[in-house]
Amino acid sequence: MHISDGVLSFQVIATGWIIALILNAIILWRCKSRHDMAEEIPKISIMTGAFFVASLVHVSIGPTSVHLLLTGLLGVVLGIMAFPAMLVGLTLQAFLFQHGGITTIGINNVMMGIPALLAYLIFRYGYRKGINASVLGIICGALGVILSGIFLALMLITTGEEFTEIAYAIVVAHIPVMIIEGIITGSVVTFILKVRPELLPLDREV
Amino acid sequence: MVEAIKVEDLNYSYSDGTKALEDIGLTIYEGEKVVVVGPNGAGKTTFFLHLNGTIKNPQGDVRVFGKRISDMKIEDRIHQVGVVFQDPDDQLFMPTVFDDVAFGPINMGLDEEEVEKRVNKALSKVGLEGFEKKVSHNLSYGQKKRVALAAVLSMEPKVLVLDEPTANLDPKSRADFISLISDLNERDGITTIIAMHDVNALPTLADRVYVLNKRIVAEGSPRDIFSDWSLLKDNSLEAPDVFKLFKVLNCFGYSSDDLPLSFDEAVEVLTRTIEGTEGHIHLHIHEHTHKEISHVMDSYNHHRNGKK
Amino acid sequence: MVEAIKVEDLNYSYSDGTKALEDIGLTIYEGEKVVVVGPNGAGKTTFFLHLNGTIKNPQGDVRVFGKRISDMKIEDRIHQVGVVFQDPDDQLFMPTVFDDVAFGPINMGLDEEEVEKRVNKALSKVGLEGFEKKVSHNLSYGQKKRVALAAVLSMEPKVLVLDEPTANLDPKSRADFISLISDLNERDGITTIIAMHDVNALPTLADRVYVLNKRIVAEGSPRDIFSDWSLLKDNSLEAPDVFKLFKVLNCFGYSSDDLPLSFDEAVEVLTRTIEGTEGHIHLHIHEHTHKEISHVMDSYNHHRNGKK
Amino acid sequence: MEYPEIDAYSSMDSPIHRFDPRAKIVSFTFLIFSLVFVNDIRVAFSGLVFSFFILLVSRLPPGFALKRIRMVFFFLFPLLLVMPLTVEGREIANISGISVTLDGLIFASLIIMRALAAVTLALTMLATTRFDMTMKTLYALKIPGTLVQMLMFTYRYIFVITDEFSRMWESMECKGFSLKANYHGLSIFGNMLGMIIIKSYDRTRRVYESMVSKGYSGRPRTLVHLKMSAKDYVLSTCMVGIAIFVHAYQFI
Ligand SMILES: Nc1ncnc2c1ncn2[C@@H]1O[C@H](COP(=O)(O)OP(=O)(O)OP(=O)(O)O)[C@@H](O)[C@H]1O
Ligand SMILES: Nc1ncnc2c1ncn2[C@@H]1O[C@H](COP(=O)(O)OP(=O)(O)OP(=O)(O)O)[C@@H](O)[C@H]1O
Ligand SMILES: [Mg+2]
Ligand SMILES: [Mg+2]
Repeated sequence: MHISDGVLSFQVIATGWIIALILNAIILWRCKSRHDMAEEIPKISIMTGAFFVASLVHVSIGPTSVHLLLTGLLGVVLGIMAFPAMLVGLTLQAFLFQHGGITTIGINNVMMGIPALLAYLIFRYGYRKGINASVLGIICGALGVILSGIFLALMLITTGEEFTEIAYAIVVAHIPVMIIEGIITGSVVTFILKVRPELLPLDREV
Repeated sequence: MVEAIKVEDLNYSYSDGTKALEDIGLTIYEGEKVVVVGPNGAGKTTFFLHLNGTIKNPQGDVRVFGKRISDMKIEDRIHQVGVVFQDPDDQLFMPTVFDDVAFGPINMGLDEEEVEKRVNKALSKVGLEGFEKKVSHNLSYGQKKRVALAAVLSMEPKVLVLDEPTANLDPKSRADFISLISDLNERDGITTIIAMHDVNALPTLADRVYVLNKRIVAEGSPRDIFSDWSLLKDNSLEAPDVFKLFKVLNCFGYSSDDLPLSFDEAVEVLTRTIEGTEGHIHLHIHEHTHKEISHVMDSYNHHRNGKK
Repeated sequence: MVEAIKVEDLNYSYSDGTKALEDIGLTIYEGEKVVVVGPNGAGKTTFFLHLNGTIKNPQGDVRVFGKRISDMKIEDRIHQVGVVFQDPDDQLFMPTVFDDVAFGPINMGLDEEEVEKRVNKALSKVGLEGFEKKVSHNLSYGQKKRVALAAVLSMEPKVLVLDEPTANLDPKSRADFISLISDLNERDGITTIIAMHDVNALPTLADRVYVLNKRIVAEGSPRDIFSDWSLLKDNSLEAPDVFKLFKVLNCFGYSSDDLPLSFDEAVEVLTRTIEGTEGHIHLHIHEHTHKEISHVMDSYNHHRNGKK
Repeated sequence: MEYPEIDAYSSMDSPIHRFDPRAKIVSFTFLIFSLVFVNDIRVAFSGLVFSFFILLVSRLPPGFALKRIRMVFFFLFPLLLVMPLTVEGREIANISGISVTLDGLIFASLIIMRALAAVTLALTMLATTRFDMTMKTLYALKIPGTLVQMLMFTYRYIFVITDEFSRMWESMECKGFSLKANYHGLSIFGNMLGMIIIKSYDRTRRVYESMVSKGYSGRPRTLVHLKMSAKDYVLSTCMVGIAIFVHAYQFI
């Protein structure tokens, strides 16, 4: 569901790159100062690989099929590292499959990375407040999708008012995906909590 | 005899063009235990994918108890053939052991009570009663292998297909697993088809052996296969150590037509032969002994000479 | 003799509380070949993690050629000890074979020319000249194992540590890999430390064996270890088939003190014994033969009786 | 599940294949960035024609290229149906009260042409170089080493995890499971995904261990041999020139 080359205006693309580069730089710098990068790099890479593969799965609903975004789940599992992970994933997707585009890697990174970060914050906050993790998973999964959809719509409208109707349609089209990802994310979180709880950012420092 | 599995003119190529199977034809009868051997990349795993319906439209004819596998309903198919893959981690994806073992029966549409009965039965078959609540991922490797087997046994298949059942197991778990599988064959009458590299364990698990190397290269009893050293050489195989040793004893004048393949059989054969020859056997060096021995060594140790 | 590896009072617990190693103490001399055996979960892999610096502050004393491993610089450490883990997919993380094999030398800070020389040398040692440009996922399992070994050999370590080198290999690749490792030990003088479950391959790869089961349970020559059947039983081990068979031959009146452990050795020992006893050996059944045989069978086939 | 095989034809030979990877990446990227912001439909069309020309020169098999280019077209095709109806402007037809506008049609075509030109160029750039070389070139072009390493490792493990995923999928299917968009199906799929995540997480530790035993400390170090020739300079100057010209011609 990333946006391809040639659609968005110069201003939107440029803003996207600027935000993406700044955020990535801050996050990586922060990570370098707190963790051993030798340990973090293989970790992020392999997890990104796992998400990359999982997002190639198509779920058929009626006559069409949707492929998964997994923004919310990525945030819940990787924490703030979800943002650079998304950059790597999107770059590979553009390079290997020509999904999305090359000029839009920055804006796509923002569009999917920020919902991932929000999902992470909500998950952590909610868990500390004692909300059931599976419910939180459902919320974060659903939120990740719909926020990405709304961001996408906003960017289209910013590019030109020609896109208004299409933007609305895109948000509506995201609703089934939102439900699907909510259920999947809820079940992944429940599973991980049972089998390998230390993988979730329950009380991990950022 | 009832034909459990019948395959004719089966071909398969992966999407990248790798030809994995060529003109495979074989028949396995009900109650048999068959082992498929062949080098790495011979197509054993690919062949097994045809038996469980993963490959949906086989280029060739694959029949299970007379029915084409592509025409069978899923529920029927999994009741006929159960496949246990090599890596148990690939097969355990549910939170608890119970859920994993119940997965197949639930997909078969059985009712709750029946599902539970099956899970208990399958777990007790593999010796893991009381493990229902455990998290599969935290078990030892050998235990995971058993759970993976139980998860297939719970569907009560008539044919059990196992890919490398003994790999990575410690010697005790290996021995346990081998006796578990032969029990399933001998006591419960399940037809077993096994792919493996472990030639020392093979004789216990095989009435009949197929050598696969893209095509079916040979078929026969373990003894036939292991006696044909050029076949072994061409297909990167070896004979069991016990068998090779008796070949050498033969050179020293021990004469017996049925050379044993495993330790247990060796003890039996030795006892029988010695009793049969009025209580003793002579081993001695005669004129040709050395030549014969080096011939045996050369034939069977072919792999060792390659790189030196 | 130079002490290549010296470990004293080593303990290790995983963060979840699993105690994996207890009071490990051992010494391995330069040029030795040592095998570590033990059941699944015995701590073999955990022990090896101490030799490559993954575990940064060992609770105990781990010395390599006299220096504490935690005090060594990375470049020095990897020049002394190279570890090849079990799953080659965990060790080939670069895009091409060349990059993987060059990874260590580049990290050692060598210049480009030297790196290339080392890559070529390492690849030719494992018999994969010309594979530089290949991508790992296009290789067979056996080839991946070789690349993983080459990626460690290119650092020219004095001590080579291998975790389950023969698992999942077909018989030919297994035999090739075994002779490759013993060549490295015998020709290049590399000290080798190996963990494995494959008892039939063990004798070729071991001068000395440690039995690990959280603690060091026993130490000795392969022959000592395999003769102690209660030790084997307690640690889920087995003896090689050839060795067991000679135990049985002993009951039939074959008498030799050094029982062979592998096929090659067996041929040698047989020839020697028969030549030594004026050209023949008598195998016969005497009064106690049957009792002795069933004793041997019970001792060594302990695992088989468990579940029946 | 299929492997990503973007560089399946990178061992062929053509002027584009021989183009120095650094110069290739810089000039193609420059051209792509230039063409996606073109506002004149005639220029966009010329850009599209030029990118097809480059694709032809590269001798990549048409089937391989079209399969990938087609994807983008399908993705954007709805614009061609919707925009003439929603964008205001000169009416060219009127279907039962709904007006179809020329402006909408032109705008949608412009977007599609820009997108097709970009994807054609990107495809040609990536498919004519071995993918490992592309990544190393990024490093040579001073893209931060941390990111390039993450790209390399991720790329490698995509294959490993794809295999793992397929094996798990096979074993689920052979127990009678098929993925449908209902609660049961999705939650089982969630379990499987959870397992993939946990296994990958465990793998990260093992990979880290094996990296450490090869002296890895997080610093990127790669060997790349690249040498620019006169031909490379000429070709990249041409492409960059075109990229500038499509925006600057109005001022000349
Ligand atoms: N997904 C795939 N795509 C392309 N080629 C494949 C794929 N899986 C396997 N192959 C190739 O098909 C051939 C047969 O592989 P297969 O895994 O069936 O062999 P095998 O006999 O099971 O080997 P092993 O003993 O190593 O398990 C090999 O050449 C392998 O490289
Ligand atoms: N990351 C980990 N966290 C917690 N426990 C672990 C971890 N890795 C291993 N263990 C446990 O530590 C013990 C020793 O494991 P280890 O992998 O060293 O055994 P091993 O001798 O290599 O076994 P195998 O023969 O199966 O390879 C086992 O009980 C295992 O379950
Ligand atoms: Mg296989
Ligand atoms: Mg281990």
